[in-house]
Amino acid sequence: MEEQFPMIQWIDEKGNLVKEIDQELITEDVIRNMYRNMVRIRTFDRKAISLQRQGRIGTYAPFEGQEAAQVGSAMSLRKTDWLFPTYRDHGATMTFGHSLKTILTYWNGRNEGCVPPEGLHIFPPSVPIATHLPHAAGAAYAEKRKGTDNIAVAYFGDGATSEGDFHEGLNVASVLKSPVVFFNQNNNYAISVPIHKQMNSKTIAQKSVSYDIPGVRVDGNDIIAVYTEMNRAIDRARNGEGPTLIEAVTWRYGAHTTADDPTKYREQQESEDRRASKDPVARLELYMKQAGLWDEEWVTGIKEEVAQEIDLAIEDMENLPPADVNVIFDYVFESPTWTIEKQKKDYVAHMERGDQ
Amino acid sequence: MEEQFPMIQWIDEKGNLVKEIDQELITEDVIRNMYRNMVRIRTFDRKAISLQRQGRIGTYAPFEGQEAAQVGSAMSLRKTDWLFPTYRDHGATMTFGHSLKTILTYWNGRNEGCVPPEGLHIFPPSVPIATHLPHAAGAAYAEKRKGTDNIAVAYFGDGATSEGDFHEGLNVASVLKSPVVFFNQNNNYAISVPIHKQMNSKTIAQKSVSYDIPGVRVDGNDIIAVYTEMNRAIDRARNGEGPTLIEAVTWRYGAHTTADDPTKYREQQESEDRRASKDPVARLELYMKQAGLWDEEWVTGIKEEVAQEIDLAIEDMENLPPADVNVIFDYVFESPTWTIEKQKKDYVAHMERGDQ
Amino acid sequence: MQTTVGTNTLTLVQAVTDGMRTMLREKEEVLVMGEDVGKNGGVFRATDGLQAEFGEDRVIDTPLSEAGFTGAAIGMAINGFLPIVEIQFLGFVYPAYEQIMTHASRIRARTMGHYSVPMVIRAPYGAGVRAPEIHSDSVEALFTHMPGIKVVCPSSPYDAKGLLIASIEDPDPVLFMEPMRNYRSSREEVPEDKYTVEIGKGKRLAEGEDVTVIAWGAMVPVAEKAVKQMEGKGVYCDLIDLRTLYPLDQDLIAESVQKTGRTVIVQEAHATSGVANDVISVINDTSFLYQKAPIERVTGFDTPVPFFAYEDHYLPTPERVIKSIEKVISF
Amino acid sequence: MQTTVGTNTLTLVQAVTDGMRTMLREKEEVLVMGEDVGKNGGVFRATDGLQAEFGEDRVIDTPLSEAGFTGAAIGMAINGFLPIVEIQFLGFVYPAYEQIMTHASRIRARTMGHYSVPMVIRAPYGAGVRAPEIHSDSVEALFTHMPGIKVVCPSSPYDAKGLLIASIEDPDPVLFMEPMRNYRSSREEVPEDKYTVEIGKGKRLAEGEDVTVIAWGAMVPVAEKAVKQMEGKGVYCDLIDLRTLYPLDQDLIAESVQKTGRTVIVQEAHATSGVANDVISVINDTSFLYQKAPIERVTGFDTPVPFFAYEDHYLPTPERVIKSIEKVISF
Ligand SMILES: Cc1ncc(C[n+]2csc(CCOP(=O)(O)OP(=O)(O)O)c2C)c(N)n1
Ligand SMILES: Cc1ncc(C[n+]2csc(CCOP(=O)(O)OP(=O)(O)O)c2C)c(N)n1
Ligand SMILES: [Mg+2]
Ligand SMILES: [Mg+2]
Repeated sequence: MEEQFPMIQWIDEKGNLVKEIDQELITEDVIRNMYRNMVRIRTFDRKAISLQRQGRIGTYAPFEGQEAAQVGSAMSLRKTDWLFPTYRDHGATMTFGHSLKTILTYWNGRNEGCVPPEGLHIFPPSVPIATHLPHAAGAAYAEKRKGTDNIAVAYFGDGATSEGDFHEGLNVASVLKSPVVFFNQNNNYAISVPIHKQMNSKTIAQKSVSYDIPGVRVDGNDIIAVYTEMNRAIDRARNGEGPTLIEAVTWRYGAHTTADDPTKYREQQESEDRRASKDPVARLELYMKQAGLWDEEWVTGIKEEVAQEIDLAIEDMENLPPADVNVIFDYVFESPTWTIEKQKKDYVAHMERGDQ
Repeated sequence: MEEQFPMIQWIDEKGNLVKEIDQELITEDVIRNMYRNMVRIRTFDRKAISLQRQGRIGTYAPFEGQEAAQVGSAMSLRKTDWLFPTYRDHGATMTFGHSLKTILTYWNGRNEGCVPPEGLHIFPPSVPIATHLPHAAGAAYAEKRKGTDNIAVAYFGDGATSEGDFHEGLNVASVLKSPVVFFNQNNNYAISVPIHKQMNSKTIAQKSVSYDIPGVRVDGNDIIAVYTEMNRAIDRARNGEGPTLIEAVTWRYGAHTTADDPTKYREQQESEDRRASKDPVARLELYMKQAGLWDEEWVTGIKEEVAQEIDLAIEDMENLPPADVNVIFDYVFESPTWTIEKQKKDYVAHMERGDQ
Repeated sequence: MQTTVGTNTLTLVQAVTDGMRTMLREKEEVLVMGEDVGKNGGVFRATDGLQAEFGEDRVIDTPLSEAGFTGAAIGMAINGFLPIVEIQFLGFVYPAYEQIMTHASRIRARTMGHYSVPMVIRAPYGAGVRAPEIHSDSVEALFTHMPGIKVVCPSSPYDAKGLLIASIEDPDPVLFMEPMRNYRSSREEVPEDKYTVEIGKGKRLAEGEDVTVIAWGAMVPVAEKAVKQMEGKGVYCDLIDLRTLYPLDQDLIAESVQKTGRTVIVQEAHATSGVANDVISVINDTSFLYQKAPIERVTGFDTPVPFFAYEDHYLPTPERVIKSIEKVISF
Repeated sequence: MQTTVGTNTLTLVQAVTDGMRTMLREKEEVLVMGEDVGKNGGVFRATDGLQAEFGEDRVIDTPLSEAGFTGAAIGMAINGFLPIVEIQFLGFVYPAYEQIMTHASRIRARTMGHYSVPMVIRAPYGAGVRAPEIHSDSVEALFTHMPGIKVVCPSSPYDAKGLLIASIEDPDPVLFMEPMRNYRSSREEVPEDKYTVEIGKGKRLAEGEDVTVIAWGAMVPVAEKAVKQMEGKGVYCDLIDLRTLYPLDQDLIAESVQKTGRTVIVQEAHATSGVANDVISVINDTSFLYQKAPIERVTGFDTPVPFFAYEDHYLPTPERVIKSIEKVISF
């Protein structure tokens, strides 16, 4: 199967092009944008970890190492498409246009963190693993039924492929010919469980065979490969050819979440080795240098820019009014049932008496 | 994928051998036994339908047309193996050694119908679709852990492949290298839903690719093919090589259950055409005639034998003492909780007062 | 202005079909999805004729995949459609439980109303029709304990159509439980046109001063028989059909119990953690001082719903209800 | 004959580990299975060190597949093994709900005892530890309404080990709920050796004549604080830790309520269809005439367990319990 689903690469670990780039798709602007987005999300990720350490947000799921997968895929979307992320895909959602402040608010345990910016179809992160794959199949089908050519993308990890909802989502999508891309980030671990204990198969792409849909395995640290293949899958979806499964092979350098200690289950040296040889940001840098697209000043500029943007978002998040108790009660139903009304009334009275 | 998973056949529709038979595996005795078992279960099936019509048993799920698949697979088992059937697989369980009386008792809505004969590992029919596939994976793994070379087989239909438990069962089995055979009877329908609305894939065998386990597609109406491939899969399992997925392509002639009206959703002419050209019992008959194994007297003999056996089983079932109310209460836990004890006491007192 | 309102004499299951047809006609966004709902018209014929009238795009035969199609319906619901999902029997809802529990019922709350799931999950439920095992579960309490979904359970054709239309129009998810045993057990005049029965409101089916008898779904005819028989003995009951199990009609329950002081609740489901206990808690909260006797529950046992040879033992009977009525009276 | 029984000072989560270790040592058939239970020792370290001691064959890292591994564990259990399955958080049990509801809990009844499922499902549950959404559900009532499974919920280290061992030795499936919030909140002397705490028995933690306060799991310390504070005001409560939620300890509840006549139940879960309502029904059935005031419930709301920024509002507090104690007293 590894022969049938070889890992597609455009840029090798030294930053060399191994295949002709599609110049129309991957313009210089696109490449600069890729780099900028990867730097932006990596900066955000590191900042978020430090916010968590300082107790300014709650448990946080970092994605460092997976930037090419997230940026490359999200940059391929149109603003009218749908994005169904997991807890680790805010690199993708912020690239798609999500608000940084909102993302931070999510990690601060507030419902405001689930509300996408006006006009953008971003679903709140799916915490129960793989459950959003059927949603993506359904939302995409709805677009088809409305006669648009919008598509949906569902993000999920290697571990997620073991859940029934992965299977049911792909099967239903394949039968409905939903315009959806199932974008898998195979980072080789589901918390502590390495992929060889997760599945017997050597690739995730081959799981497409069950549904007779295209399956693609890409080097998830090669953003050109991710972007190219994602664009192809999206084109197929827009053209009515149904779903695609993409496996982007990648790695998270850090912990599963800030509550996790990876040294319990793997040699962190491996992460360091991978960083040295396969880092997605460094790889694009190497390529850009070879291609004459590198400009130190520009790089310094974007680094400052994104740092500022992130600081501002943090400020905004921290300037939010305190969490409002009404949020618990007011959105369970469009109009509250008497049960909830009564519970709210009692509780608010209790709070007001100050005996809370 | 149809090329990758061609339909394996030994005997064609005219009863001609298309491949050399493994003489050691498929002895003349085995062939006679096959025929006898198929006649036996077909006779049972027809009788059960008429019992249902007469109100002597409840809703019944017939399997006529699927005899080669059920007999061929079940004959491949050893008495110490495990069998996990659905509601349609009592052709397999009776071939394996299940009691006819017990099977009828199951269709008469009684718990006694779930108890296998002493020493035989037959699970009660799984009604929630596909839920028993993980059980088979686990029971088989337990055999491996005990150091035996017993295996488990799980029976299931084409529709069952759409459930998450199909996927999770096969994945877990493949990871644990459980000695289990997943035996699919693809009869092209899940109640009224034809396979092309069930899945986008052209074969079920190809779903093995997801788990990197062998997948085999056999002509499920060719008992030699079923038996040969089932034996191979079982051998692999006994040898520690893990699970296999077998797709036996077949057809049910009749209704989904006696509560179903197939004319609502398909041309019954198609069933008649298939009976004329592909019937599993007729096909073996043709082959036996060519191979000089046919003996009218013997055939008449077995038909009488099985009819008698079935009549006896019906008598036994109908002679069972009436359903005992204690069965409701006495087996929920090994020792009843006070809740159940009290409910039982109250109810029995109520019955005894005759005001029930 | 005058309108002549026609009616049809329908069974409960026909009223359900009629409700769906009415809404499929009215709103392009309404979809019907599930196993065998298309050509076959459903294993109970509840969707009979709908695919022929509205096409394969609106009445969709899905794969055998409760989580998959319920999840897909959630995706359609957040994106403008109004799916009516059929779970073939309530006992097969469990594979979709995660989708309903963690998504359908929570998305509105999680997103502060940004997304919502205006979906109806229809499911025949209950014992008494000699169905094979697992086909007879009545597990409404698994959904009344699930914040964000309403639970509706009609007992009559008229209520079935009116409540189903109200459920389809409800902006939030509704579990719509259909008592199989009542599917064809009686007929009633049902308006041809569109009408709704309000979710959250019970209905008083008989009026009396002595005892409050509370039931829903398939237990309503059982309770009704008991109440009728008691009338012969000079005992008059308030008979309440709850119709909605979440939220309960607290006012109706309280009003009746404050009048009678004696309550019998008839529930098909297992005794422990059932909706009857919610009714008890409503009475505790609203009517403590009015109670003249302990509340009696006539329920299914804390055992799996038995195989059909035993199901008549499991199911509450008019006789068991009468025994309980007599008990609360003689207390 | 003399034995010196050693003890260790353990947290609740350590006591859970100790219970598993004890049984892994005693019985070759005991297995531990679940996500991250092996090398990682569990996300809460509940299985810390077990794989190192007992090997990969007995402490098994499974795929991310709650239905798959729970189903496989059922297969192992019917075939001679004693699996302890860890569900990483109770809020992720839903995908396994069908396996537990239609198989684990029913196989013995269906087969008249021919097959049985001596399995323990361990699951950390509850809010209050600032976990991300869905990680904080407390849905015991979904299992108390499931005939054929017992539901156990310790609140202290000593009970945790003793009840876990009793659960592993129980011939039937047990849902073993571990209050995350209590995992490391206190320590207690726990015997080194094997011992059991009987399933089905509650425990009186404080003795009083005025009010019965009933709690379980993470609500026990909350109730305890309230009870202590009330002592300062001269109000003395019977504080009952239910410890087992199915079957309830009817005798202990009745005995206490018949003494005090006033009851406060503290439940973390949503109000409607929760176990508190089962307690109310027990009181209704056993102690109607003894009641001097309506039973007060202090519970979570009928809302999804909120995101962690709001969870302190959702969770019952000693103050809310006190308010309810005062209410039943002044009634
Ligand atoms: C149904 C369910 N079970 C368990 C968990 C706990 N859990 C959270 S993340 C995770 C691992 C996911 O691994 P993978 O799909 O590879 O994604 P990654 O975290 O690597 O991005 C687990 C087991 C969960 N969130 N949902
Ligand atoms: C979880 C679940 N959903 C729905 C049903 C109702 N049902 C019973 S049989 C069946 C079709 C099964 O089709 P297939 O797997 O092809 O097996 P076959 O009946 O053809 O042998 C359905 C939908 C069920 N038993 N379990
Ligand atoms: Mg991963
Ligand atoms: Mg079939």
